[in-house]
Amino acid sequence: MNSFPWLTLLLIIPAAAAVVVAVVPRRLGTLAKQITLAVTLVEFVLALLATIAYEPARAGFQFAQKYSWIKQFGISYSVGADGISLVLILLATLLVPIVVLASWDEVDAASPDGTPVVGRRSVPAFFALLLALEAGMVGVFAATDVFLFYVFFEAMLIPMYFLIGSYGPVKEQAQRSYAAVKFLLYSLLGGLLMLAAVIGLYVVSADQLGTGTFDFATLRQLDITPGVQKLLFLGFFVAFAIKAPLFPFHTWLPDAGAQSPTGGAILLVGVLDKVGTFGLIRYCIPLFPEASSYFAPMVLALAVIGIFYGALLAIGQRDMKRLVAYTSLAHFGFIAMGTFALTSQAGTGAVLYMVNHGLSTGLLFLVVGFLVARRGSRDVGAYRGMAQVTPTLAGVFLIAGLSSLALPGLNSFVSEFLVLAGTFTRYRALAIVATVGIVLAAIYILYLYQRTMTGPLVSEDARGVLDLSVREKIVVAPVVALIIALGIYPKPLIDIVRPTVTATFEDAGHTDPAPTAPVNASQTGGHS
Amino acid sequence: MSATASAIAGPQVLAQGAQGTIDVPAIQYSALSPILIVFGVALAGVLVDAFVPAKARRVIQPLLAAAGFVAAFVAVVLLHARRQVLAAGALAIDGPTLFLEGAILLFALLAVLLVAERRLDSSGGAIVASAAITPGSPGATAQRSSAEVQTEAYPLMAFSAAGMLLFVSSNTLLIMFVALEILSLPLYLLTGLARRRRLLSQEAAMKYFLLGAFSSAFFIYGLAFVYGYAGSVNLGRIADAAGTVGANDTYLYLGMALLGIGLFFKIGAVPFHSWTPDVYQGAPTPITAFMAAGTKVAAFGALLRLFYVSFGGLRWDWRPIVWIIAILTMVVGAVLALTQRDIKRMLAYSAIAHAGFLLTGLAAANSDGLSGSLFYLVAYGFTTIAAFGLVTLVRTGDGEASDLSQWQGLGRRSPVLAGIFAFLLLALAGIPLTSGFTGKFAVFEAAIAGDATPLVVVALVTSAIAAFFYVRVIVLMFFQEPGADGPIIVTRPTLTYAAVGIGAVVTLLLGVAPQPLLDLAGTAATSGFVR
Amino acid sequence: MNPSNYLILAALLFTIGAVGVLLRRNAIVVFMCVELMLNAANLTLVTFSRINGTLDGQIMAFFVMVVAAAEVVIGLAIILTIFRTRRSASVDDVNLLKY
Amino acid sequence: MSAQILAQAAGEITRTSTGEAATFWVLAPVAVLAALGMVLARNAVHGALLLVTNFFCLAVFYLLQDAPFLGFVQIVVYTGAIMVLFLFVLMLVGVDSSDSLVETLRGQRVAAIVLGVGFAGLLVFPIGGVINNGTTAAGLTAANDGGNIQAIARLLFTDYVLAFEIVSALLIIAAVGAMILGHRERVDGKVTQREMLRRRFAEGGRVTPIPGPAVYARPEGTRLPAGLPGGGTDPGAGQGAREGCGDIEGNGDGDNGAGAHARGNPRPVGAGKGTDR
Repeated sequence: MNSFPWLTLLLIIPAAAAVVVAVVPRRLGTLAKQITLAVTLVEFVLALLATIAYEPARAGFQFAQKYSWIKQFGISYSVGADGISLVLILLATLLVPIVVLASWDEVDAASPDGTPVVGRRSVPAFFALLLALEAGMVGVFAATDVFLFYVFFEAMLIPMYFLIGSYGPVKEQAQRSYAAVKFLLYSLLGGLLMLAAVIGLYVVSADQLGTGTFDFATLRQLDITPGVQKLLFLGFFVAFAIKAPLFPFHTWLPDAGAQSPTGGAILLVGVLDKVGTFGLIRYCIPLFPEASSYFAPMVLALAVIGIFYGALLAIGQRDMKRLVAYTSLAHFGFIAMGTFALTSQAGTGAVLYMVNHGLSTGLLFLVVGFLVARRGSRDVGAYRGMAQVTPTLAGVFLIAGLSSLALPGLNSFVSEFLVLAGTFTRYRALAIVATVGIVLAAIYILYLYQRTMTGPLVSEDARGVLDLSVREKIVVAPVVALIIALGIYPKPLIDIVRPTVTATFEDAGHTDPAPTAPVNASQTGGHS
Repeated sequence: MSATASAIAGPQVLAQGAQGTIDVPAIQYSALSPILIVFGVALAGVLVDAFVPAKARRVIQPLLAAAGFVAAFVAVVLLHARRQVLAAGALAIDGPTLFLEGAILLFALLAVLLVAERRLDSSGGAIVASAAITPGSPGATAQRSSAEVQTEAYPLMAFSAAGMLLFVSSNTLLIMFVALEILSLPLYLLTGLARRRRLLSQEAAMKYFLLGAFSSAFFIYGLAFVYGYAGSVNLGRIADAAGTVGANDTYLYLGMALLGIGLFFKIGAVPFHSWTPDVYQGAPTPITAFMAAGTKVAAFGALLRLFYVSFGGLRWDWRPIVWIIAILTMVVGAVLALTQRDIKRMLAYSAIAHAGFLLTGLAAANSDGLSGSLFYLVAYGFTTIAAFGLVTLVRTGDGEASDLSQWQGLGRRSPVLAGIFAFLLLALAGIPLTSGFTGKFAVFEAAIAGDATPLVVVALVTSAIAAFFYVRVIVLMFFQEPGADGPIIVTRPTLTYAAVGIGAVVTLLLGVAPQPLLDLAGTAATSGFVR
Repeated sequence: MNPSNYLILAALLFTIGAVGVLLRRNAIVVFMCVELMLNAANLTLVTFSRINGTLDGQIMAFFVMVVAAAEVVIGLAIILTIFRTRRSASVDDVNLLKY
Repeated sequence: MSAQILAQAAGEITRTSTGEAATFWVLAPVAVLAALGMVLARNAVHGALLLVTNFFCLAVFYLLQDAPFLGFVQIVVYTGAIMVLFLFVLMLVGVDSSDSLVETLRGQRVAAIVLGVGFAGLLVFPIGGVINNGTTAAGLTAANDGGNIQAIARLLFTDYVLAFEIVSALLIIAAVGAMILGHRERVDGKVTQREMLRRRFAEGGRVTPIPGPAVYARPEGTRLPAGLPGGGTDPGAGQGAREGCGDIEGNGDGDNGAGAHARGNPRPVGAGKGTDR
């Protein structure tokens, strides 16, 4: 099965579908939706099949394909999957059909007061953008050529930019375009710094090998002097830190999160931002091992600051979408910490965290989106006591929240625990401090839940608010199921991720410190 | 022997002349064919203008010009393997020359399509009906909607294109100077031929002319010094002279600096850029497109040839200066573009910033830099022609909607057009999968390999700044409501659509599958300049 | 006297012309300043021709004159149109492009 | 100035000669002063004349430097043709188009002068340095052997033949350009005398000719409004005439021709300024 072009297929299908959907006439919006849903479901099944075909024990990239693209610069179209990228592709392909269903009525619906919900209502365009985004996401995870990665990295921005700018809340035109522009410029700036580093890497490879290359596997073998490593590392790191986002580079996220349509926000925070953390573990650490060790304390400091900063801001937030965006900032702190603790356990935890965060935050955004669609406001104050009228919604909200605060038994717990435990073996104090962040997470989540769902109903007209519709239930069901399932039995994921992470760190020369505390695998449900 | 003496000894001298016959050097006309064809078309155009009735002229002239450019392009293709110096060392036919000649001809062809467009509104084209009618006089309003067109524009374009072809293939500074004038003089005239906003157009022509003449004075003064230094203006011999030790370097450096000023003027590098926005704004937009693409290619071609061939041995002396100018150009272009409210001015400042990026390739001073610059020039040319072509399509009742506020909500009214423009802007900003990105990549890669990393970092930062104003236009078009008096888009301007479409498709192709052109530029660059 | 003195004279003339271009606002005067610059370049060429002992400099000076003649025709024609406009339309001080 | 004698003097010397030196030191200041005067002259015509002076000096220098052909071309083409063209345009534009010396950009003048001085220093000092190095001139005696014009011609038709050929393009461009900007194609055929008369009467403007110069035209027939058949006066008739007379009154200082001009030129002509037209 390994010669089957899984990844190329995964790439081409949404890209082609995007073109098809884009030319669907405006009045046939439903057709566009149906095509999109079908394609994304097929895509998910394909990704699932690919995961089954994947052999975790084998080292290196699987399903690899390589065709020369721009010979002049040694650029090739080369894709391949390892454990890390595979689970992220799976996450992306899972979330997209959910987003499609969740956005089913959002694009052409009207808000309670009769004004259209979104700025521009070309339904086919919206779904074409979603599909283009999916292609970009698959590409960015599947690329094994640094240049190709960069291309997808940048190309992904454009559909997201239009999703935010064109399909955000209609009444907030100024803020919407502000958010879109901010998002694009931040990302572009990061991307350009990365471009400088990418070109630098190419020049170094040309110096060492005679002909320059962008092939990831080849670049890994390079012996780069520490000084150059640091510069190149910073180029990549800043780009990823903006994307992830890590603490000082995060200011675009709340705006973008708040102004995106619900589906856009899920994909933005759930998958797109993972590109940043993915890049850290996939590119920064293997390519620049010495520089990563050198900068690890700095990154860890930023990560911890991010954990607290995000949590504190989330507590004080009244805008629900912004609130969820800030919680993500804290979560990304955990992921970065797990990555730069440079132990295989924390690394595995970080990768798992990416998936779990995608699920839990995705669900949070979904629920918030449902609420906003019902009441037309993102303000927390508009929702007191909603549990009385929308019990199912409240229940889902609770599950999402609990998953977000890493309640044992739910998915996030496993990853957060792995991250903390892995970090502990190397940086004890840090791990302990970070644990306090969990407490803060409990505060902002429960406080949010309390303010929106419990207590007396906010007003009488809220009594008419409907509970989740069948479509909405179908949307949330798989996510809820996965949140619970992965909390109880995370082994399949860990099995896929762990060997890759271990190999990554070992290749880069970061051996795990000798176990000083018995915090290894036993509590985590067991892994190989 | 003095003049008097020769006058006295007149018969004798004649006898001497008879005995020492002049050997006219062999001019390999076949190798000159692209240039000759374009000159021929220009002359034919002048004749057509003189003898053919006005109505037929309007059809014949564009056809003639287009056919000429196509024929010349075919000639370039047929010559592709030629590498020689001809006409007594006056011209060089080599890889970079042929590459740039091909590019210039294609741009000229696209520009002819834009100029020939007559369906834009009732006025029938961007070129004035009669340039001699004074704006504000009774005939001026009538000519706005007149079917007449100053068809001399086509032969002038052909002359200008011929000048560009000569410019990139000149192997002596003198030919370069003459070519500079041949390409410039028609452009000065063409700038003043806008159908609407005559006053603006005329002022732009005057400004362009005065500053152009000013800059060519610098060029010729620099030529004088280089001649004084090397005793010749042949590029190869200058290089030879520059290679010898102990020669009088002062003249060389003065000459190099002054020649540089002349050429930097033409490419619109800071601090010699001030004409660019005004001229781009005032000129008829199709001419602006021609100018933006063609002049840039030609001037850069000459600049590259001069600095690689003649001053190649002195690169350690000129590189710092080029660095400074490149940085200034990028920064000033990008920053001033932010403040523009007029779309053509904005594109003009963007052109300035792009000149800066191109200079990065020159600063690399290696073969990769050369091939990168060649590629970049082609990529930029197509994008910019398409962009200006698109600008002609967005109109109000009173000509082009040049003010940015009028572009508001364009994405709502005509999504395809706005989409293409957004794509072109993204290409100018250098987003991957567009030609702009590949071009920038090629140039920056060469620059880093050529130890110009700081320059590349500045270039990337300015790219980010520049991205801001491109994105701002996209925001205007897509994320804002159209104004009450929004622009009207013309329904079926076939020729403009063709030009814009070709430009956009090439922009995409060079972003997705740039390899063939990169190969072409690569072979052109590695075969190098002949002397 | 060293023939190179001509070069200094030419440099002075060139500079005067260049400063004139920057100083003056009357298009015709500006253009005359450009002509002065061209002539300074010509003087330099002729002098170098003598110093180098080759006639190429003179030839080039000749070409400069031819080119200048063509340039003058075009330039004065353009300038004339502007002046005509200003006269008849009385937009004397409208300087649309901020020369 | 006798160019021939100077040229003869030039022929006899190669590098240094008192004759040449004397001529140079006399004419170089003249050239510089003329150039400065051209830049500084308020009146463009004066500037043009000073430039002519400068070009004459240059022509002499060419003659001195073994370039008789160029020297004469300079006089014929530059001073003769080009500068006359300049003067022609100046006259066409109006001699009073003196520059306003008001700065539009503040500090621009100072900046330009500083820049100029700096630039001059940048040029002059290196060149001066080279002179002190003791450059020797090879001289053109050998090259001019057989006649300057003949030698130039030989070079022109061998090494520079391509430049010579393509320069013709410039001349065509110039001709075409001048024609575009100057020539207005007559769309509706030539207007005959009869039509012109018809039009004049149809427009109902002034029918009689404007009074010639030196005629004080106060009691002019058309100035008084015409009587209409039904009694009363025609308010439109004589309108233009009144305007014309108004100008004449304004220029009452003896410049009677201004009245005729003023019809074509709506700008009010101030009494002081009007005198020199």
